[in-house]
Amino acid sequence: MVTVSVLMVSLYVFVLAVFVGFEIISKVPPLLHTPLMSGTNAISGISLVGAVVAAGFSHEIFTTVLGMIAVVSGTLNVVGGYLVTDRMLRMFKKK
Amino acid sequence: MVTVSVLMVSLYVFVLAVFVGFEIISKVPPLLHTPLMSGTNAISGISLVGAVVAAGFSHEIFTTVLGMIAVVSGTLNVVGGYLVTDRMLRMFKKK
Amino acid sequence: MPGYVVDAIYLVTSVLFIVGIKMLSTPASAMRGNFISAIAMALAVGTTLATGEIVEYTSIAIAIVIGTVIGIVASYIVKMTQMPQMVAVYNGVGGLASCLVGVVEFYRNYGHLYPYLTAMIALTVLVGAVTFTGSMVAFLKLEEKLISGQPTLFPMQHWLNLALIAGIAGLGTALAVNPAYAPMLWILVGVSFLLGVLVVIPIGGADMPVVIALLNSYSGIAASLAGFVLSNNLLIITGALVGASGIFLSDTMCRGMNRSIWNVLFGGFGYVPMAAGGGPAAAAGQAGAVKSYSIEDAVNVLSSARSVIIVPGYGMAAGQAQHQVRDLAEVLDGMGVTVRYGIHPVAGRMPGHMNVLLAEANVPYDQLLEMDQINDDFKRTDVCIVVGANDVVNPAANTDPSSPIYGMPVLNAEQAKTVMVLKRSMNPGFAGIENALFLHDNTMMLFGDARATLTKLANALKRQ
Amino acid sequence: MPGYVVDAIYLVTSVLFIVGIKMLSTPASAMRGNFISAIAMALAVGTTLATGEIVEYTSIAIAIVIGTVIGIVASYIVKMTQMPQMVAVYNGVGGLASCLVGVVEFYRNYGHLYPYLTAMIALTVLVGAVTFTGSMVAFLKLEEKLISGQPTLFPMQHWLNLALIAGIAGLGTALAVNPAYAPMLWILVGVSFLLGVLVVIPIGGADMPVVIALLNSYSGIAASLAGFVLSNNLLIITGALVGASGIFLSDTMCRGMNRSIWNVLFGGFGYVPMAAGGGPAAAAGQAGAVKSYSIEDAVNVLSSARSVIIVPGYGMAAGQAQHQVRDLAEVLDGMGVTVRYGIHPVAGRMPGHMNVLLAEANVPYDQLLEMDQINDDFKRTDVCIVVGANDVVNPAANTDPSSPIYGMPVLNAEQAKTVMVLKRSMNPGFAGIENALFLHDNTMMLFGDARATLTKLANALKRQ
Ligand SMILES: NC(=O)c1ccc[n+]([C@@H]2O[C@H](COP(=O)([O-])OP(=O)(O)OC[C@H]3O[C@@H](n4cnc5c(N)ncnc54)[C@H](OP(=O)(O)O)[C@@H]3O)[C@@H](O)[C@H]2O)c1
Ligand SMILES: NC(=O)c1ccc[n+]([C@@H]2O[C@H](COP(=O)([O-])OP(=O)(O)OC[C@H]3O[C@@H](n4cnc5c(N)ncnc54)[C@H](OP(=O)(O)O)[C@@H]3O)[C@@H](O)[C@H]2O)c1
Repeated sequence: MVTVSVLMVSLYVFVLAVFVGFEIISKVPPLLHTPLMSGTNAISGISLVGAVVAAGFSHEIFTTVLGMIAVVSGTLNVVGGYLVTDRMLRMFKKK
Repeated sequence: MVTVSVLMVSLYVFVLAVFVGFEIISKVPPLLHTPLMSGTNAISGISLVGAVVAAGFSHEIFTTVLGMIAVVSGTLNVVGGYLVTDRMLRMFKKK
Repeated sequence: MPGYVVDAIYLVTSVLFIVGIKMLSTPASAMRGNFISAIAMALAVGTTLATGEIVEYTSIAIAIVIGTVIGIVASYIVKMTQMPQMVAVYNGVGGLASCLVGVVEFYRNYGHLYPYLTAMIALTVLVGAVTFTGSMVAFLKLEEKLISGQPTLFPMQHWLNLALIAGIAGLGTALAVNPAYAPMLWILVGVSFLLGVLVVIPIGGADMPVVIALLNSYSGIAASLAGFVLSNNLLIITGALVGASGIFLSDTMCRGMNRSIWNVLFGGFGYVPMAAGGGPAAAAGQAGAVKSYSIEDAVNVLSSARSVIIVPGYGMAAGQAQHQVRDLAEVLDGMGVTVRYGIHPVAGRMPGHMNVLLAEANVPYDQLLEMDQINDDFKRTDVCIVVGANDVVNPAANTDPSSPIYGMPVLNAEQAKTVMVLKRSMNPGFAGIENALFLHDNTMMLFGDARATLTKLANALKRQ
Repeated sequence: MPGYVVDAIYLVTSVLFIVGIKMLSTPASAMRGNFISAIAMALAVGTTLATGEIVEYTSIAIAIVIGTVIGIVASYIVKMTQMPQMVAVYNGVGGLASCLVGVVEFYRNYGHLYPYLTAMIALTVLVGAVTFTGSMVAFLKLEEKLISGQPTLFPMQHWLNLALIAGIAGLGTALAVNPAYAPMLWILVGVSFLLGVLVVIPIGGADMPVVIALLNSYSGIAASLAGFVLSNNLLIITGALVGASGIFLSDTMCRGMNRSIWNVLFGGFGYVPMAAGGGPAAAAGQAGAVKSYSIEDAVNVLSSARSVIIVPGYGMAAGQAQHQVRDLAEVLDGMGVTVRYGIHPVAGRMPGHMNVLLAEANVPYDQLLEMDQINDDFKRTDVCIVVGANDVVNPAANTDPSSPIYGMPVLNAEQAKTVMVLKRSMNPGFAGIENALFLHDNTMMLFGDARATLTKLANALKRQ
């Protein structure tokens, strides 16, 4: 039953993170909802971490290509997401 | 290094729980700070869970006595804490 | 690098992501928050590259360079009005990445797959694939390219979707029990792609922002599931944060529209055809009781005003009129008029839409007031200038229980001494309903494209 | 019960605790929240009893019965004014439980202790033991039994504490390296007990509420550490929640007092000797410029008032005058006067002190307004009745940069048309400083025990 206990640990982490997520995100004011959307969108590119492992674990051409597509996609999500959010946030100025 | 990885899992859970704790507790209004104090005080009696294991794992008299003291203490904390909080909260009425 | 060091760095990274998002809650700290989050991402990827699990760096380097170049270029050419589309595309590729991570993990563990792992892989592939194709359809619907914005409805649609879901569940179970047969995984991928398309096409283009927020949430959940596959807490935590954010934002939009998420997803609504021709005069004529005013009339009223509230709406975005709004506000300010903005939470087509556009036009954000902050002030205000807003100032939401938007909180524009409405015709807005505000005695309709009308107003005021 | 089922139930339990605490954030849901949290506790203990690790149930049953009986009796005889003491005692026993769990785990794993486990056990024992004796000292200081409330200071005190901490660190390390020698653990327990006493005795009785909140936090951390020892996520999560709560509350108090936590812990301050004798007249005489008024004067002013704000303070708690406050408010209400309460966040001696006492006296909580809600209304108010409050209405906090409380947010009582101050003498409050409010022209001092004065006021008004 080692796999079930792995699942349980992951579940604890997941459930707590969901609580943290809802609490911190519900504090973001409507003023910043668009940057919030694009900022968290950039963060969802975290699967890049998995993609890097996928692309780099072997010399087998098939999985390497799949991995590379994953890395390109993930990088695009991350780089584009952060830059666009930054561009947007730069525009918010106080008088 | 199995022990270090156990520590790491515990640390993840701890850190996330601390975030959850601060976020939810900072939303409690001053009106309810005393019940918050006594309510979380009751919850800190959760070590009763550990105490029960301590008191019940063997027939050895020495550890059983120590465990029993722990169970009495933990139970007192839990039962007293919840009852006093409940008594306090019952007093809060709307017009 | 030993595993526990990687775990420790990942923990720090998770905390940095949390702190980064927390800092998005004030405009003063938001830019630093986004930066911290980007640092966390770099740290996460860098650490992963250094774990020692990786034997092949060239392909990774090439892929990262390609992704980075496209990302940089895209982020600088996109217009602020295209944000929803942009987010849709990024969501989609993020989902694709998670989906492929699932597929590769299947091959990587081939031979020693156990049911839990295979089940998690199947889930990752499913959610990632649906996110990918769903987001692409949403993108095309918003651009009105290839796919029309109109809801594409056909008979037995929901039954077909149900059948696909049942098929996916069957495939997943079969794989979990006997993971030897790899083509089954590819069938799963294909069916999931199809499902992503089918769940989004029946939804109207106007409802896409809600769908995009929801797909944002899915892309987070896909990342989280990839974390379950890899037993990687960083992915689990970060994915969960994104998942919570997407759900929060789609919920905010649904509340603002006074509809349930189920109505958005399965209602087949949400397409408002664009006002095709007709022209202001004609449209105004049709409406009968409506009084159309000239720029001079408006200038006369504004010259004696002491306080003005500007209420922008989707029309400001559609007409790209944010800079002209700012110009008019500055002219008024120069005349000693107090100018503030009243921003409805769902004005425009995505959460915070108006704020971003006005920020782009250099309007200081402390002049942008939320509904709750400003709603009591309309009655003490001389002129409310409604720039391309419609539903968010519809008094029926407060007064007419038979209206579909009854109960939705709206801005009390009608309480101002004079209300000026800048729009092109009497056409309805997103909700497709009449707005009695336009017929009120204290309302002056200024028909025409918002940008043109605003420019004329500002020039006329300057000439005085 | 298989381990994963236990884990799953513990996860549900953790979520219930979180939900329970979240529900403490509105008075309408707080009682249910506390109930859910209690259910979670019962579920946690019940599940643990059913895990199969336990061979000896009789002793557990006896212990639970004893603890329950004491808990029930104690919770019904305690007075609301004794809450800080009560919380101190419960904290203490909670810490003792964690400490003993650590000790027993040492014996249970004796023979296969490894450094990580032993180190965690040592930490649990340390924090649990400090919580226990620290809380007991705090309790005795508050009751002024055995130990005086005065800070007990002696030379080299901080050095002694540092030496003890170094000793504990040494013992812990030695144990972790070579856990064979059990008496070392007992030395650790003893030294930790001593440390708990020594860190609390130099702190004045009046600062005890801060110390108690901090010890509440420690008791949570001790439970969390016990969770590290037992690899029990439920203990880790729940302990962390309590830890966060205690730190939040002590921080709230420190901010309210305009002091840092370091100043509280190491400053050796915080003892204000009780006003011993003297009597109102004498005290009033000493002060010279102070004008003492009669009940009749006060009744005259109140008869023509339209709006009243009551500001309670520690004196209301000390004089047990909450019921008389309510009586007076009802008489005024019967006369058509609008009565509200202005509650300062650190009025009294613990967070939320005034709210609990007034709730006990059946004052509806919607009349209890927070400082931010009511501070702008004082200037539109006819009479402000200050019942045993002092520091929280001291205008020096706003005006006098040399005052130790300068910068602390206070209630603007002095802005009311007339301020009535009910206290026994000109003695200072907690902060030990003068209050210029008492000398203002619009201030009427009504000397005497708050309870007596309030009763007289209510009776005189009723007679009219
Ligand atoms: N913000 C979100 O997150 C979100 C997401 C999904 C849905 N929604 C929905 O979108 C709606 C937003 O309300 P809203 O008041 O901002 O917009 P609206 O009700 O959709 O009305 C926009 C108005 O702008 C006018 N307009 C369009 N182009 C124009 C131009 N170039 N110049 C001048 N006027 C122009 C249109 O009238 P003419 O054609 O006569 O010019 C139209 O009546 C709400 O119903 C909301 O529920 C919002
Ligand atoms: N709430 C918390 O969490 C907390 C925690 C720690 C410290 N503190 C500190 O405690 C203080 C609270 O301020 P506060 O204004 O509530 O109280 P205070 O400043 O301590 O003043 C209380 C006043 O009540 C009077 N009093 C005592 N017994 C009385 C009786 N029987 N009848 C009438 N009056 C009586 C005293 O004057 P006489 O002796 O002349 O009657 C005294 O001046 C602040 O300095 C705060 O920083 C608060």
